[in-house]
Amino acid sequence: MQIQVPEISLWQVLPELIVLATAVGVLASDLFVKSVQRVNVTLTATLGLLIAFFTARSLEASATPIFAGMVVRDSLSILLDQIFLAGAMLVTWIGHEYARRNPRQFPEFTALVLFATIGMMVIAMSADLIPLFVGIELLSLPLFVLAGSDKDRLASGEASLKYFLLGAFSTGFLVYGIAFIFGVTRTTNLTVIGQSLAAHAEATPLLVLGFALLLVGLGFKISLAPFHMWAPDVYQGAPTPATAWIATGSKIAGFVALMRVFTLPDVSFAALSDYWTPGIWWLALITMIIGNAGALMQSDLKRMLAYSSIAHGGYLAMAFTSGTRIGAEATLFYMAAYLLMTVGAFGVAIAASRSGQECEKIADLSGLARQRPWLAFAMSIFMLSLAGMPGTAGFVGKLWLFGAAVQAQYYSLALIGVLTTLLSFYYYLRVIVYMYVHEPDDRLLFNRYSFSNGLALTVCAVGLVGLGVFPNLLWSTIRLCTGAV
Amino acid sequence: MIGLYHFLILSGVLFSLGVLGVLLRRNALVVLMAVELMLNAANLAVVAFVRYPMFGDGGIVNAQDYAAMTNGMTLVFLVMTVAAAEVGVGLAIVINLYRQKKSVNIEEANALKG
Amino acid sequence: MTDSHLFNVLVPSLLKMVVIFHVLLGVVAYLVLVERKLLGRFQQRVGPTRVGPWGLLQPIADGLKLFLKEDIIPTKADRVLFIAAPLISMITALLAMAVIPFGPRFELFGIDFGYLQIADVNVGLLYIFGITSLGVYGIFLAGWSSGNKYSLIGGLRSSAQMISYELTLGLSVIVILMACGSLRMSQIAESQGDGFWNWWIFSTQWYFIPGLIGFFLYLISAFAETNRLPFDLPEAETELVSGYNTEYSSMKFAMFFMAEYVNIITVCSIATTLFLGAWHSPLPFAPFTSVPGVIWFLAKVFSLVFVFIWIRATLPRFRYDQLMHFGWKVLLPLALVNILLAAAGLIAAGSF
Amino acid sequence: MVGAFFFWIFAFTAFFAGVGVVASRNPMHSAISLVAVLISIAGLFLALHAEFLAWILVIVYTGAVMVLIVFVISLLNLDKDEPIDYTAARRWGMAALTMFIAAFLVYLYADPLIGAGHPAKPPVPDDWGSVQTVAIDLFTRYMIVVQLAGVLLTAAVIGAVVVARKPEQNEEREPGA
Repeated sequence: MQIQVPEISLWQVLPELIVLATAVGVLASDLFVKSVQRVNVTLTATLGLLIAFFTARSLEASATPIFAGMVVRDSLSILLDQIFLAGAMLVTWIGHEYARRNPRQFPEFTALVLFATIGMMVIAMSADLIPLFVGIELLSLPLFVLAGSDKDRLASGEASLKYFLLGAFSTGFLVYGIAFIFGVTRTTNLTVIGQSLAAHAEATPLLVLGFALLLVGLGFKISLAPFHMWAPDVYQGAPTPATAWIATGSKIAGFVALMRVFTLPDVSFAALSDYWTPGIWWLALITMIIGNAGALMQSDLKRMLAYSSIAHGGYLAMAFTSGTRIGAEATLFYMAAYLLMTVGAFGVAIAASRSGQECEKIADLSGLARQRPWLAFAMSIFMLSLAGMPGTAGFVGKLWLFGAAVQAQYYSLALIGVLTTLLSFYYYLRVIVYMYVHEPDDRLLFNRYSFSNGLALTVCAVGLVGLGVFPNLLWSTIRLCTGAV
Repeated sequence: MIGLYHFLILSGVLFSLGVLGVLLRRNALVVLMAVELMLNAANLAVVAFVRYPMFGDGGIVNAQDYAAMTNGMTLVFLVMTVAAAEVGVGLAIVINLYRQKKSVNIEEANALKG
Repeated sequence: MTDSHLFNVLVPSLLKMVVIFHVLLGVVAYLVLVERKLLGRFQQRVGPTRVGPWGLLQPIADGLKLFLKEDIIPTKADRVLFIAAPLISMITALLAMAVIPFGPRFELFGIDFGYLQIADVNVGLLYIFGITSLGVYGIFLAGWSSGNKYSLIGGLRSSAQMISYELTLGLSVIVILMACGSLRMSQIAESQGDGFWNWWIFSTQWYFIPGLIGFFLYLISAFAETNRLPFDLPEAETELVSGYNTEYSSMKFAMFFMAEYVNIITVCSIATTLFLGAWHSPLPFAPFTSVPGVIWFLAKVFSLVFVFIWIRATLPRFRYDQLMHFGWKVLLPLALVNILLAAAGLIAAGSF
Repeated sequence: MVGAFFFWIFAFTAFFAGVGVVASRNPMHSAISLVAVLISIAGLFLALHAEFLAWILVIVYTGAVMVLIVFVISLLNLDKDEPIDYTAARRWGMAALTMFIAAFLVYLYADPLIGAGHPAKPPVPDDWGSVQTVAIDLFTRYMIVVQLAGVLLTAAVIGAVVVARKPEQNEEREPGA
């Protein structure tokens, strides 16, 4: 029997392979080098991620799927690879400090972050529902574990269980949705699905059911309301660096999955946008309201950030609903900005610990400005950017998000978006007030924060301001992406 | 005569039973099993779709049908693989929590409230 | 389905089923006696001699004794599963026999009976692994449902042990699949004709190393799968008072007992089919080839069974952690390396 | 006829065992019911000419995954009866679910593609769904996803081990911490 082997173009997936090698290298380096501070782990990871980052940059984009149509190395996936790799690097750096303080946290932490990163990169380059699904799981499983990585805290174990059960539940919906889509189109290849749907753009009930289930499944992963209820608990319970990666990487990857499946023209369900846009429209609306309303009432910093992250998911979904090119561009830009500000905020939460006491409540930040002025300043930038203050990337991103919604004539959605944004200033500014106005409530000093954490925060803050003032730095690349796909 | 929707209905019923189990039960392990039920219901649907092409004319199967067949079967195969990995991780998480709380009841996992 | 078709397929199958089933049960009964006799010899004793000439009626006496004993279900037991457990053990043990080709094609009264095999499934090997993987439940549920901590420990040990060694068992056989290219048991058997150098134990590529390693890996994990010494931890009498079957008596105990011996015969038959040339004679000329295939098959099976008993009489029991380490850190890597070896050999020989 | 007979046998087993998974108070009984569901589904796979998947289902799911679950259940000694919870939120869930099933069935019958009649069932050759056919595509067209599944399993193994591992007592990774 003649067996035809498709072309194997490994160099096209070189960044993924490098990250995989790094993950294995990290495990090995912890095995063979007994270092108390685990500098070797962080250094190995940083080196590997840097190499992967520059490899990804140097790749040549091509819209032709590779590996028998399973994955595609277009400029979108290259850009997203860079975003994920940068994010993984930042998380590794802020995680380094957390691990130093909590020695009971296991050293496999970094390796699992890297495995999750591979999952995200796979999602970014899938041209087929099968790698998309495997990528989502490869992203989720390490994150379930990361959420439970702090064995000293009961909350961590509980967060891990909740995250796992809801994640598995959502996988069920996702798979069932894929099953129906496969049933109607008889393929899982997104390009072929797009072509056949464009050819007879008629939504059979089974197909609609498939969409709906897929949307529910992905909605859980990106915590769109009403599928958001796990997020606050998990964000609060998980160790902070894990939370940072759950809040950013996993959410961005979920949106990328949505983008791959729903909006990319000609290759996916874009032909049937009439059927799925109302669904996402409502989800975006509810998510914005619930996220912001929930954040108002929180006194716990990580819980507040969790609701804020839900709210930002709503904003992203809003631009996403428009289904236009500017919508996709705005989503991509905001993803990058969101990554920087959220990782930065969690990084400050890690750095602003007192001896033997992690920063949990917002009130724990009291007096930060006096003792650690740079931390407080960076946190202010993150908060202002999250709120959407002009001069930061958050503002530019939001402007485009709302612009996309207005352009698609979703006026009511844009209006709700603006109103809730105004509302959000309250809880973001509250953090700044605590840092600058309130006196520290006890005599405990804040810990010194490590070099790696400081570096991560500086990168985030500089990046946010830089993108806020010169958005074209990223914008031109993004335009190239959406032009190419 | 057994047709596609016999299988689809069975799959739908099993899926719903799984969802019901997740919503109704408080034992984390039973919830995990209910999720497995959901995944297998989905697998059953895929395999049924493979056997009964919805746009097919009932003629002799051709190369394209073979491609669709292996496509569906690969999907099911990977869902099984993923489910196995998921169970492994899930059981580890349950054991981890049991060590701390001596219980696998998800209602009792209430350290997080806000 | 026409009548004649039904007749041609169903009747031979049924007949073969009846014959194989009954022969098997008879063999199992006498296997116990053979084991006791052999153990006696190994230990400089004579073994049972009282019932019948040379103790030949001992199995019947044993059977009668078991039937007449009181059937007890402990009050703390989970009744349904307690009763189901021996059934599962017995049924899975017997089901696995369905695809074993005991002999070549034959005809009787002008009817083509096919191979001396109940069902010639084209995924025979997968079928066997599927069925044996269900066998774990019998032992495990017995241990769990008894409501006795020794039984539970026995059940836990057995399930861990059986899952661990099933991996090696499966991987050791992959070598043959690669060389032979079929999962159909009869085809694997057919591919080993004309002399013992064509048996898969000797004829896998790269000289005979992969086949030989595969055979020994298979044999070792088969000991673990059947819970025989040196891997009989699930029922270790001295520490667990017989483990999972502590609470069982009478017929239910007999069923476990029989299931164990049926399993021994099954794994030996599989080894014979896969590695030792099935029903083919070792030398492809006259005096050997005139002996019927079934006789060769049974001779090979009983040589292997003899090895089982021999090992039981010779080796001490493993400690539990040693057992796990041995399975995961020695056997499994060896099996994987073996597959690589075989693949390299096949590529070198140009078979791919 | 034979096909229909097998379908109904397996379908009913799967259904009642599925109810058993959800309704059994003892987790062990749920697990054994799930094993029964899986075996029935494997039977249905065989009826649908997916023999590779059928046996993989039996070997992987019932032979390994479920044994693991059963193992953990008895390891944690969870054979206590657990009352099923019917609080308000869960009632809502059940109601929503019933609606889902109803909507699903209505959809199914309203679907012009299905409602008009059964989709045809073409006769298939012997190698349809066989180990060889599926395996060849798994290792050629779908090679990259199989590799990915390998990465996934590696990550899962590492993750499972580090989570389930007992926290080391007196761990001295950082002096003075």
